[in-house]
Amino acid sequence: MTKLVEKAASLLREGAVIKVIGYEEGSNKTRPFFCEKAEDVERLIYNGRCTNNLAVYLTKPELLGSGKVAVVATVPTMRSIAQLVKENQLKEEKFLLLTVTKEDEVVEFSGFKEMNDYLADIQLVIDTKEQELINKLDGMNREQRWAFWQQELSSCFKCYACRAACPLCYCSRCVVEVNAPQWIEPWASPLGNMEWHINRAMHLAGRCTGCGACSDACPLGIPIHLLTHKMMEDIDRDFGATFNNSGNVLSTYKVEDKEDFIR
Amino acid sequence: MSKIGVFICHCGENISATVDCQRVAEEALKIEEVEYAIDYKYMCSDPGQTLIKQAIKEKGLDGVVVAACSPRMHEPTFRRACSEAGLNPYLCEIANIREHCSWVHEKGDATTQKAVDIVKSLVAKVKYNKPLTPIEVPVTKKALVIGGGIAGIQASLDIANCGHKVILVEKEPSIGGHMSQLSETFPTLDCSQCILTPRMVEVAQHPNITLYTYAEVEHLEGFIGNFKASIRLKAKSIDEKLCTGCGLCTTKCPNKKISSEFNAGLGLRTAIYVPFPQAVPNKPVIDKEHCTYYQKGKCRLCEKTCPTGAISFDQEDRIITEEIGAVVVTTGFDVLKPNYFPEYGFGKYKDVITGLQFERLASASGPTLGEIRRPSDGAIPKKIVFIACAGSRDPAKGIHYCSKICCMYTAKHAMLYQHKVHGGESYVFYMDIRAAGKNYDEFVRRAIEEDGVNYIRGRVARVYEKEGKLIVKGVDTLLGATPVEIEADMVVLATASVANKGAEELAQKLHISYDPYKFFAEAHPKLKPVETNTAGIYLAGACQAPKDIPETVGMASGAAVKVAALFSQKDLVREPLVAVVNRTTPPLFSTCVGCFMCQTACPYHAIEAEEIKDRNGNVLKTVAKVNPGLCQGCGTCVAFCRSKSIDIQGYSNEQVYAEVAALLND
Amino acid sequence: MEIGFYPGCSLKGTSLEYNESVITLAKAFDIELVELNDWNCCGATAAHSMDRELSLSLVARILALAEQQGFEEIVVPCASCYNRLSTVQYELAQDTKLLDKIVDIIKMPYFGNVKILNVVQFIEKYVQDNLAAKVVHPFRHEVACYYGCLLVRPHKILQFDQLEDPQSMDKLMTMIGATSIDWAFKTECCGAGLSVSRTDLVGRLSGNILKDADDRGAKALVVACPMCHSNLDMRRPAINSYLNKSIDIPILYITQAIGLAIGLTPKDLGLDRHFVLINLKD
Amino acid sequence: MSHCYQCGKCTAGCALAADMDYSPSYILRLLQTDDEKNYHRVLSSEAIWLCLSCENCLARCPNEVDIPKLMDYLRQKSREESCVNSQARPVVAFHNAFLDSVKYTGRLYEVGLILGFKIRTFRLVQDLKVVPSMLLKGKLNLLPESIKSRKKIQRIFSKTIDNTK
Amino acid sequence: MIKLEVIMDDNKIEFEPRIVAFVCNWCTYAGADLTGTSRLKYASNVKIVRFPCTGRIDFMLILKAFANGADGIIVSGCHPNDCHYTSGNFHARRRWIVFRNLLNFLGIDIARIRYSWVSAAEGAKWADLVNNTVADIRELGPYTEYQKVANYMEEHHD
Repeated sequence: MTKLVEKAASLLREGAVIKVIGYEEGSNKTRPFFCEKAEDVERLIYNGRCTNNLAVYLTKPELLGSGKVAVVATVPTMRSIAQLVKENQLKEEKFLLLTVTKEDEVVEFSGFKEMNDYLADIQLVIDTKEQELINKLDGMNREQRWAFWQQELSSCFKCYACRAACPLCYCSRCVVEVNAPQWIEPWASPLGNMEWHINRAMHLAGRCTGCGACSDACPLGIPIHLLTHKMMEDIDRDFGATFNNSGNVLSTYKVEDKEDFIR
Repeated sequence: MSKIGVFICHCGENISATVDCQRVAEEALKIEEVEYAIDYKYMCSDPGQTLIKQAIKEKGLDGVVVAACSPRMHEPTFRRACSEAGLNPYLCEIANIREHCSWVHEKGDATTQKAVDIVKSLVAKVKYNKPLTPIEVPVTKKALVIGGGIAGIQASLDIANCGHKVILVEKEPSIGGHMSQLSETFPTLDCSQCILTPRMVEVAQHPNITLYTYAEVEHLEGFIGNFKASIRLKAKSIDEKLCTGCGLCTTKCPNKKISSEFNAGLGLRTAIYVPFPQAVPNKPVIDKEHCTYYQKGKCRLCEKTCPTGAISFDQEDRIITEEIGAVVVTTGFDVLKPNYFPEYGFGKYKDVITGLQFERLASASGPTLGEIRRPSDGAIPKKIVFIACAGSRDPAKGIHYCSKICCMYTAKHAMLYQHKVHGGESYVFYMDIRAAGKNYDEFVRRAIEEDGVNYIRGRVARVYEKEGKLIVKGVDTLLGATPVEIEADMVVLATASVANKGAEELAQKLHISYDPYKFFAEAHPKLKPVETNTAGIYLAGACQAPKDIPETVGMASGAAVKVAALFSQKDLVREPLVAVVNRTTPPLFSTCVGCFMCQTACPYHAIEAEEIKDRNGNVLKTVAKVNPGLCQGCGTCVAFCRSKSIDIQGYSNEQVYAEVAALLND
Repeated sequence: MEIGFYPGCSLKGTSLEYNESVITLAKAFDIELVELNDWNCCGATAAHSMDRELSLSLVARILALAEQQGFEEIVVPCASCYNRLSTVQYELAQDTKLLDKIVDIIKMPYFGNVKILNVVQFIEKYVQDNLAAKVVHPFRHEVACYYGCLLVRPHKILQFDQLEDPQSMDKLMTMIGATSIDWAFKTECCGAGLSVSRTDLVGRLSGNILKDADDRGAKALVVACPMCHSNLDMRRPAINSYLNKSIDIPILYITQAIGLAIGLTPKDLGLDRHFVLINLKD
Repeated sequence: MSHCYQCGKCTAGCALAADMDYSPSYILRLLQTDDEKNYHRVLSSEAIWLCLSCENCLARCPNEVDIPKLMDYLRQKSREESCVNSQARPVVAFHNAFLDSVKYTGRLYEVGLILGFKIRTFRLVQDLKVVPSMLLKGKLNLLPESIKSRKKIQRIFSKTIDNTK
Repeated sequence: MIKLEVIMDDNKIEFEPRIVAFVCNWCTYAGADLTGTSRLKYASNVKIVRFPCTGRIDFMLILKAFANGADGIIVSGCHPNDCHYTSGNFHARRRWIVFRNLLNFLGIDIARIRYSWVSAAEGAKWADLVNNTVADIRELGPYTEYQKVANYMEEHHD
């Protein structure tokens, strides 16, 4: 009986929360688990294989129900939560945030502030494989990059799994659903696909926390997360906006922002 | 299905010389939904306008495109014409085929084709234009003026004389500001107080002006025409109704060794005090920091001596709130503080003083009754050195700007010194003499030519004291930069004018912007010098940048007129070209998800949070809402909105989208 | 305890007594000043007047040595050396290209993390606290503290005391019972750089300094720089001939003044090596 | 350099301005003209060699113009273009003597310095008075004290100043 | 697709690029007006769309311009600190920095988007800006690459 299970059990028994959102063992991979009954707590697990970003559920009232909800948050999940908080999407009193340390100790946060402090000392690392791919693309000339992305995006059929998986795509009406004017043609087509993914990236500029949920969700394995990750690097370089102080890069500015390209 | 009319103007020859206007009309007629198209010699002329009006009436047009000169020229004209014909003026667009076409290209098909394309694009746009009605904002016709210096006094009087109520707030016990501290004023050398005090009294007696001294603005909310200000009235510990201003209390106060702010630290005052004889109101206040009773709990001498029993120690700060329609900020400036000049021994040597202190020495109401005497030993300085640009134009000390008034008051000081100390020697170290102004340069020349002031071009490196003399190590850059050493009795630093201590804090309270030096920022450096970026808040005087008296007074009257103009109409009418956050049916209410990223983008703080509640008042959703009173219509927020929930009237997404598409598709 | 020590050339020659007094004073407070092994001249003031990279390299080598020999701090009594070392450390920190170039010249690893202490900083950090207790013969004299140029300038880099009218030495002097007078030439230049080549000028520059101190009734001048010392002490004839009066104010190193106060012998402090004799009557 | 607006504060505070043929601010002005002739005038001036790098100018300059560093640069250029002012020869001689000593011993060997200097300037008598007393006071060691890794030091020289000479 | 044919017949006719300019009302639009009032001549390939402020310019409009067959785009507004709305151009600038990086990473030809600041007083600068841009785009040739993608549907229908 892990500390996490104990914790969840007591929380549910005492009625401190109405449900605990965590992970359970699925067929060959872990999957999100909404634990509502004390007798189910045994199913709760937490390990390196728990990769889903649970933050995506926190902006969906219909899933949460009325009452306090405990969330077993991984680091990426916490990052997303932090960003959602910056964007006024989460109510403090609604959530009880938990995480589990390497030593399987359960950490309970008194609130978002405490979680942010906890995050502050954790470095955001873009994994090497990604980095290599990004460098490879940077190495190419423009035409090659164009070819690469046309090739990759041509297979996209606009299932919007990337959108569904992204905790920060919580708009009640996505730009692709706007039809006056019809910014992006809704059907799958080279132009529409590209425009959609450019929009996705631009809308995540300075907000993306690099959890990679989008590409994990993509049924065709298109490396779309590269767009936002590359953007994170650029933003970091151009505006010195690291994860902790960014979050609102596009609607702020510095007078000294570089403008070498403006003549 | 709309009916659009297109009217192509020849502008005499100006357009028709290079553009085939008739063909443009023919092409226009081919465009879908264009009901009527015609070209005419002068569309802006009466017959031209009549042409448009008739077409609107006869063809029942619901959109008009006038292809003519720049909209910056005649858009108002043609929109008026439309509304006279009963068409909403905002359903009229201008295709600029003169400045952007006929005047800049050679005669030929390409040019005509471009004209056609431009017309097409605006036709496409106008299809999506919506009838708009100007925004009307009610206006509370009462002004708040913050700061009772000459700027605030002038602004208050001007507004009050237009018949509007004014609340003047001053943080010191008396109005008058720096001007009341000055001795004579350049370039006429007339006595500062003599010209100021009548105005001060006028303020006190004006039926339209409510004066709050010893008071500060705590908080300001709302928007143009509809502000609400809360003002802290600091406890004066005096019942002003009872106090007759006899001044007995001040003579009895045992605490006499407090350095007097009014005398810039050169004189002393008591704990219960009137800053200066001509103060308005001429009633004392008790300075709690220094009052023996407030500090030690004993004394109350003033209370015993007061014949009318006006002393009330138990008075407490009061906060009042006022509804106002406009604000004029006139908080003035401050002079640079001592620690800035270690190389000049400021603060170390008593006889190294600031220009403001010299004003007090030269002033008849000052500590020396107008005689120039050294603070150290009261001796009359035989040799005096004035150092210009003390702190100004000194990036190393963090001040890049020129304080503007120093050249003039330094010349004045030197002149006054020469007049008061016969046979005295005065030197002025300067970098440039900036005396641009009516009779200003003549004034400086007079100091040099008639009063024999020695002007030396060069900066002073160091001042040190030796055997009762101040050794001034300077340079004469006009003599091939040779060092100069002067043994002076007194040194006067023309210290830089800087923003007031509280400036930054106040700016944040009022939501107005300020520059790196904490001077308040005007809305436009040339064309909106007295406006701020927050509609309804205006600036006057040295709180915006260093200024002399005439300039300050001029600016104050300017700001007053802006306020009077605002108060002159019943309602404030504004162009409806503002941003709007959409509203939809429940349960969505609006597609806005309330991320409020638009808020940081808005330079005007025009975006507010609106809570959508159900009948029982439970908050269902918090969404953005644009305050049309504050929005200036830049549309920056629109480009940010991910869900396209915020749009701007007159340049809506649909309008520009259509315009761009039409411009390119042929 | 042990601290790194970079004496510099003058302390090995013309300013032997400074060297002695620093070391003995340190000893008196149980501090072992360990001389940097195989150190070289910092090149002041000739090197930077003649060739930038030379001046950078010479100093870089010294700092590299210190790092190599595992010192976190080094005491540099000579104001001139202190100034050069600090300045170079700063300049190399600013410009990585330059750094690479210099490293390539000296062929030694360089990190630029050694803390450089001038003698006053050293005293403030390691001596001050226990000083008052140790004072046996309060140094009851009017002294003028002379800082010279190199101790306080450039402030941006050295960050020591304040530019105009510094106080740190004066504070120490009052601690040992002296009255430090307020005077005008605390940070004026004595002309050290031209001591040998243009003795005429030195006479004037040092002369003015000494005169002001004298006029204001100083009984002794306290310095923390061998250059200043030899100028004001060894060059006294030139000075007196310029002032055409003879001023016999002795010049003491701050370490010597403090040393005397805590009862070290004039011999230990090398007072006998001065040109201007020291006969301060209590 | 364009930052200088000729306020002259540097000159006013300069201990040696009075002895200079061109005062600091004047030198800056000459350089500002960006005129070949004036540039040469500066390089061949005595002033640049009189500057003691006491940094009073920099400390007080309202525009933080680093005159001391500029002077260093000018001295180096003046040497490279061999237009050192005749008045200033002794100064240069002294510097050379100084550096030689450092070059060959790794440290400053003062006797060597003085001798070298005298040979270069034929000022055989100067300072003779002080020498005996210096010896007496043990302030001059007759034998040079030198460091182990002289090679390294000489390498530094050959890499820097010697290939600019 | 007219333009494409133009190229087809071994460029006897010089390729005339289609360029749209997104400008702000207060500086660049007025600047272009001044070009007119001072009768300076420039290439007629550029057509202007007027916005209240550069801050208003949605990045999608740039993509849409390309999709609708633009070979080049000019984006211009008030110089820094001159913005009629004080900070619209600063926000726009930051948006363009991010946007350019992204487009470049996707292999879109950012050399075809020309950013500039043209004040209401810089009539001459506007004329030069237009002429230079036209020349540059002429060098680059028509943006067929993008238009192929844009017209994918049509091409696959006929």
